[in-house]
Amino acid sequence: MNLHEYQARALLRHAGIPVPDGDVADTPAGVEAIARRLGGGVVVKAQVHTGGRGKAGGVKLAADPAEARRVAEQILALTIKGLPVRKVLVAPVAEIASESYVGIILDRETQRPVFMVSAAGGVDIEEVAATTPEKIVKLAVDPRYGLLPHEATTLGFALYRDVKQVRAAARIMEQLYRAFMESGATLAEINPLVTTPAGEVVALDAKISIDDNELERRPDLAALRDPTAEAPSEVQAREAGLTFIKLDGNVGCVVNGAGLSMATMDLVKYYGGEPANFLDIGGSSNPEKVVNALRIITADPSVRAILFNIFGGITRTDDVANGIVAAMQRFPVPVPIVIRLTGTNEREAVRILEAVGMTALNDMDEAVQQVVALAKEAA
Amino acid sequence: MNLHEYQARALLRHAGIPVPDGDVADTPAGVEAIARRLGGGVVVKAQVHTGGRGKAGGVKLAADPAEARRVAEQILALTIKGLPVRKVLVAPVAEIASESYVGIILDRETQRPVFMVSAAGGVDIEEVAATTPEKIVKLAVDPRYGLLPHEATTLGFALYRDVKQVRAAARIMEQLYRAFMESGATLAEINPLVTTPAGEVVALDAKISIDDNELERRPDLAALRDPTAEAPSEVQAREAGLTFIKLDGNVGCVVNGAGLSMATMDLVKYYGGEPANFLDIGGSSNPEKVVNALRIITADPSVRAILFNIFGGITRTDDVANGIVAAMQRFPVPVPIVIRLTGTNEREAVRILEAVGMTALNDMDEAVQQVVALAKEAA
Amino acid sequence: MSIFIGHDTRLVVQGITGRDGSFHAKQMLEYGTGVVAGVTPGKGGQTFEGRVPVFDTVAAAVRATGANATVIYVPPMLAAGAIYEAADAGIPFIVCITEGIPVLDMTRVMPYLRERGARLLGPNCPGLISPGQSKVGIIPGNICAPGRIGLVSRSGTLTYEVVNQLTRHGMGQSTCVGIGGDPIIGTDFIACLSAFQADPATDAIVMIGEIGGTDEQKAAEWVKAHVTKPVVGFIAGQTAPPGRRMGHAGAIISGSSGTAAEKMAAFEAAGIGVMRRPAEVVELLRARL
Amino acid sequence: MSIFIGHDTRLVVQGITGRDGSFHAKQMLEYGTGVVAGVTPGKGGQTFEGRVPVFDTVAAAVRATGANATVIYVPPMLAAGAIYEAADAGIPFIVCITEGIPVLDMTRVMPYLRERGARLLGPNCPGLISPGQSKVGIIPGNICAPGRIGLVSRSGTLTYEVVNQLTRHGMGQSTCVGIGGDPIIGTDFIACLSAFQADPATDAIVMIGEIGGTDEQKAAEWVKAHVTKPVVGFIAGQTAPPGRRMGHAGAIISGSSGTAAEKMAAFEAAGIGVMRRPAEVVELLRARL
Repeated sequence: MNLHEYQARALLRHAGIPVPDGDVADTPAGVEAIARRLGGGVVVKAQVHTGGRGKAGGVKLAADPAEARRVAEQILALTIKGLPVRKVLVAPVAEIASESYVGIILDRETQRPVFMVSAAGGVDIEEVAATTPEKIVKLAVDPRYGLLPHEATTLGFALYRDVKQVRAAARIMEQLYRAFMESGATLAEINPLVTTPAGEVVALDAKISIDDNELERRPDLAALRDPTAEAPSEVQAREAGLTFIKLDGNVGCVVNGAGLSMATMDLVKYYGGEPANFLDIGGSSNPEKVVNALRIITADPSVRAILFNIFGGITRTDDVANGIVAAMQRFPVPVPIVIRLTGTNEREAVRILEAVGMTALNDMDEAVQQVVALAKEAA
Repeated sequence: MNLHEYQARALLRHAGIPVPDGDVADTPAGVEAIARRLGGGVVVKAQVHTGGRGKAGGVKLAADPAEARRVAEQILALTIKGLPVRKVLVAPVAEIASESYVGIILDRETQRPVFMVSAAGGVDIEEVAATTPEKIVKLAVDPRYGLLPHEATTLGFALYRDVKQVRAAARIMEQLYRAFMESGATLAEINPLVTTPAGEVVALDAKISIDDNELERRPDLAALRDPTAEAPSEVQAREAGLTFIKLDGNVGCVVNGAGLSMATMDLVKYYGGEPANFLDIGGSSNPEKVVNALRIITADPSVRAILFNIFGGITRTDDVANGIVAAMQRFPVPVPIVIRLTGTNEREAVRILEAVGMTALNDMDEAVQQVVALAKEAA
Repeated sequence: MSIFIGHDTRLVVQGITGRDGSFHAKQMLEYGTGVVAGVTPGKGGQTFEGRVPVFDTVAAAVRATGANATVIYVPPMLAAGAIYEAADAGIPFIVCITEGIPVLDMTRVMPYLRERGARLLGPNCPGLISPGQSKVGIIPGNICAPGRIGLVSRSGTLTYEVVNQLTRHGMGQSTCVGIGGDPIIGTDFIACLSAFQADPATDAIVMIGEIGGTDEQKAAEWVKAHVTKPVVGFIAGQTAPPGRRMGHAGAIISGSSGTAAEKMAAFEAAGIGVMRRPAEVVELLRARL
Repeated sequence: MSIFIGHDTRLVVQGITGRDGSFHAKQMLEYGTGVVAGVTPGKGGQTFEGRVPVFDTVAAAVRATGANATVIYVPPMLAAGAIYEAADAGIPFIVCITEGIPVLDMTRVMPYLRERGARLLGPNCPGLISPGQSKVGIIPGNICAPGRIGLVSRSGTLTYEVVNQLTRHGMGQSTCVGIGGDPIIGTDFIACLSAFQADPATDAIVMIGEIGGTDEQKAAEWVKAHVTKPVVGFIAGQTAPPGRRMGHAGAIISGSSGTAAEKMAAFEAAGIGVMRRPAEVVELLRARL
């Protein structure tokens, strides 16, 4: 789960990291009020979960409250990469002497949180990593000991020469590490970490991603989720316990398991079709999940045919069959359905489907070829 | 630093451990008010840093607020093992179904915090340890991982059979461990941990000792120190950076280093004297420390002679000599002083002393024999 | 023979009285797995299915039964604790089926396991099966057959799909291992490839990977350097859009690395036969055996 | 020869620009110790006493000078961090003089050191000296003389007292080690006894203990089992009242164990010559050599 910049700033500030003043608003009037309180020039930044906000016109400077209101009107009317801007962050324009990058990512290889810091900050860090990797200092933290004082100091020396700034940066590293661990993050970035002309070290922009698996035990973090920032169908799917991602094709897919779901999409493509979605009903299925899955997919007007690809293991194929039958009784399914199922309780499943005049295939390639053909006919 | 029972209870409660209601008071009227608020029978307990409060009359039951006031009057008039009772804890009389012992000590051998739990609680745990050690379950916690869930559960099973009580106890173990670590403790005990007739698991009495070395970075803990609960001379010594313990003899001792201090006391005894105190001026001496040391020792009317035994390493013996001279100029020292010093700046020290007509010895045995003889003469 | 498990596996089931645990414990018993004990705190003293003793703690189970492996079916917030408990009880092989364990929990679990020399398979994995010998986890036994193909996969149901193809076409398996799709896992491709390479009962290896991370690329390099047996591989997620999470926490394409194309190229470069679709596994293997 | 340090010791001084650090660094230089580097964050690039380069980090000091030992003089709240830093930089022998380190800090430091195979002497110790070769810490060099007696002690100034007796009576020392009086220390009596037993330059051993804990009793057992050289010992605190803290955090008599009488009895039982007073060391040693 990605946090908005304003939420990430609040977490950092709570951890003790110096973050400039600023606040979030969802109306131009609100923006004007914040700008007036801050005084001087401000920056107004769209709060959407996507990169490239600046290029899309989602980040604008304003010299006074009236201008802040005007740019807020423009930004709040934007839709950036499909995401409508509903909130903006208003912060004072910072005076900057130097810009650095500080990030912690959860690294698969070392199996540890890894610091990445670079004195070449403020720009695209992936760019730095790709072209001048020697400018990035990495440090894997042993979570049994936490970030040790000398490690924080070493990271500070990677950014600054002045020992006061080194100490300030080391402190920020320790606070960022604590914020990362306490918020169950998989990513926590300060970009840029700046020095002001007065020599202060300040976090200008922040990005934090929370591990979705943390949310069950952390209602405080779960409450940070902003459902207005996501596609409604994905919100609906998550609430139904499904993993759903909308794609551009016309073949709706309902599959159990992430790997098989991806392989099914790949096979749709292989046989000349285009998947309309990724939809994983997960391990332990129940008929209601299948009903919800069909409801979400049939709501997509571009879907021309639907494929079920179920390999019964924990998932009982009869549960899935029952779900399909129940769905068709509750709401119209205006497109053809191809069902492939095999594995646990396969015979019961076939009987359930045949009782309502439906059939099931046993072979994945055959089913995919059939659904692709049906989608093409209907298109 | 030992906490009072009421302070330890507050720490446990802050950690989430179920602790019965109750409050502390320093007047009989205050006790009566608390007893009235609690309703029913109460127990009034002297808050002094010593064991055996019960035998000394420092713990009494009272059936109603009026009786609570009466027993509080008696207890607040007590002096237990030299410590005047200035505060009492008032708590409801608990109904008890079973009593257990739960403690964490910092163990020198495993170099870890070690849990000790026993279903044979409520009594003297040293007694249990000595006579039926098999009734104590020990578990060393790896501080890199903290108390792991299965370890807490195992400790819970050591106390109870009912799985709800096991879980409640496991939770208390986790909370106690956290309280132990967060308060920089060297000892944290719940004795007894009781079950009520309703099956609840509750901490009835608590004891926590804080590592003195934590206090520098933990002003919140340092503020828990109760100077009224200690001998004034020891408070004065601590504030002067000295380690001082009052003993029963008549030979005052001023030594640098804990080991040499103890060895000096031993030698006083060896030559037939009785040390009046342990006093370690520590490593880096300065003349002011020596002045304070002499002030504290001369305030003890039983002291008949004073021995300085200084082996100069970091301690500069000329600093010590200067301190002695300064002290004798500022206040009367009514007993003879024997000075043994050797090591760093020994010659300067001797010159300083000789300038005011004093002498110094070089040999420890000789100095001790001399001071013991002087003390006997004066006694 | 087989890798990691076999006839001598003496298995504990942690969470044996739970919904998933009891269902799969039955399946494993039916398959013939040596399930010697179950663990559910507070249910110690009970008997599961009339023949498996249940204990309050893993330590008690190990003391009483000499168990040498465990499989974990407990809720995600308790699963890391269950792994610690198993390792602390001295169990050398731990299979964790549970999905949804916070990844920061795993950063602390891994060094604990290393300090004790225990191997973890998973978490968020289907377990493993040595057909005809032992099944630990949730892979359906009926789709497998004894044989000489070793299979290792980051996926669950996709594995079944491939195993099913193999079995249908008479290619039995020595062991099928699902390593799980989480960002931090106990046993990676290389550990399994190494075990299959050393296993005299395995003639060829099937690897099933996914987009995200660089495990498959590293495994491919390892194959090139150390594996003499034929290897064929598949990568799921060729059509997945970059940067979107596809169910498995691990299946995220971050930056320029981790795409299916990149991984398939790494396979090619290592001489691994690349399957374009799951059903191709049979013909690719036949061509190499 | 000597134990732990010698002519080839290349020493870092952590906290070299501090009050204690600079004072003792000078003393060590004067004694002839191979002080190759100092460390104070922010003072990297400076030179101490015109000849010792100062670095910002221990890692930089080790890279530049090939240091193989370090001595720590930093304030107590920073001392654990300094130990971590030294171990992380690969220094195998770390002496921590600092007094007042919270003991919970040490519970985490110790496993870190073990994982890296580093030896810690202290904390809250006077360090050690191999007379005529190297001095690391604060033991005054002028009271020592080269010779063949090994001395190990939990105390500081009491050690000087005993060393002084030895030197005055012509009994030089191979190495004098102060292990420190804190509850958790890196190097215990047994480690030193073992090193002295193995050191061909040591003929006899003096042990100086204190009340509190059971280290001396365990050391006595170890002496009985493994030490063939003569050993004499002293216990400070015969007149200390039970349960009171005597300056050293370690010197607490808890329960029935840890009294001077008990420790002296353990010495007797192990054939260790028991000194009734410090000055007896000479005659007891003479009787055994």
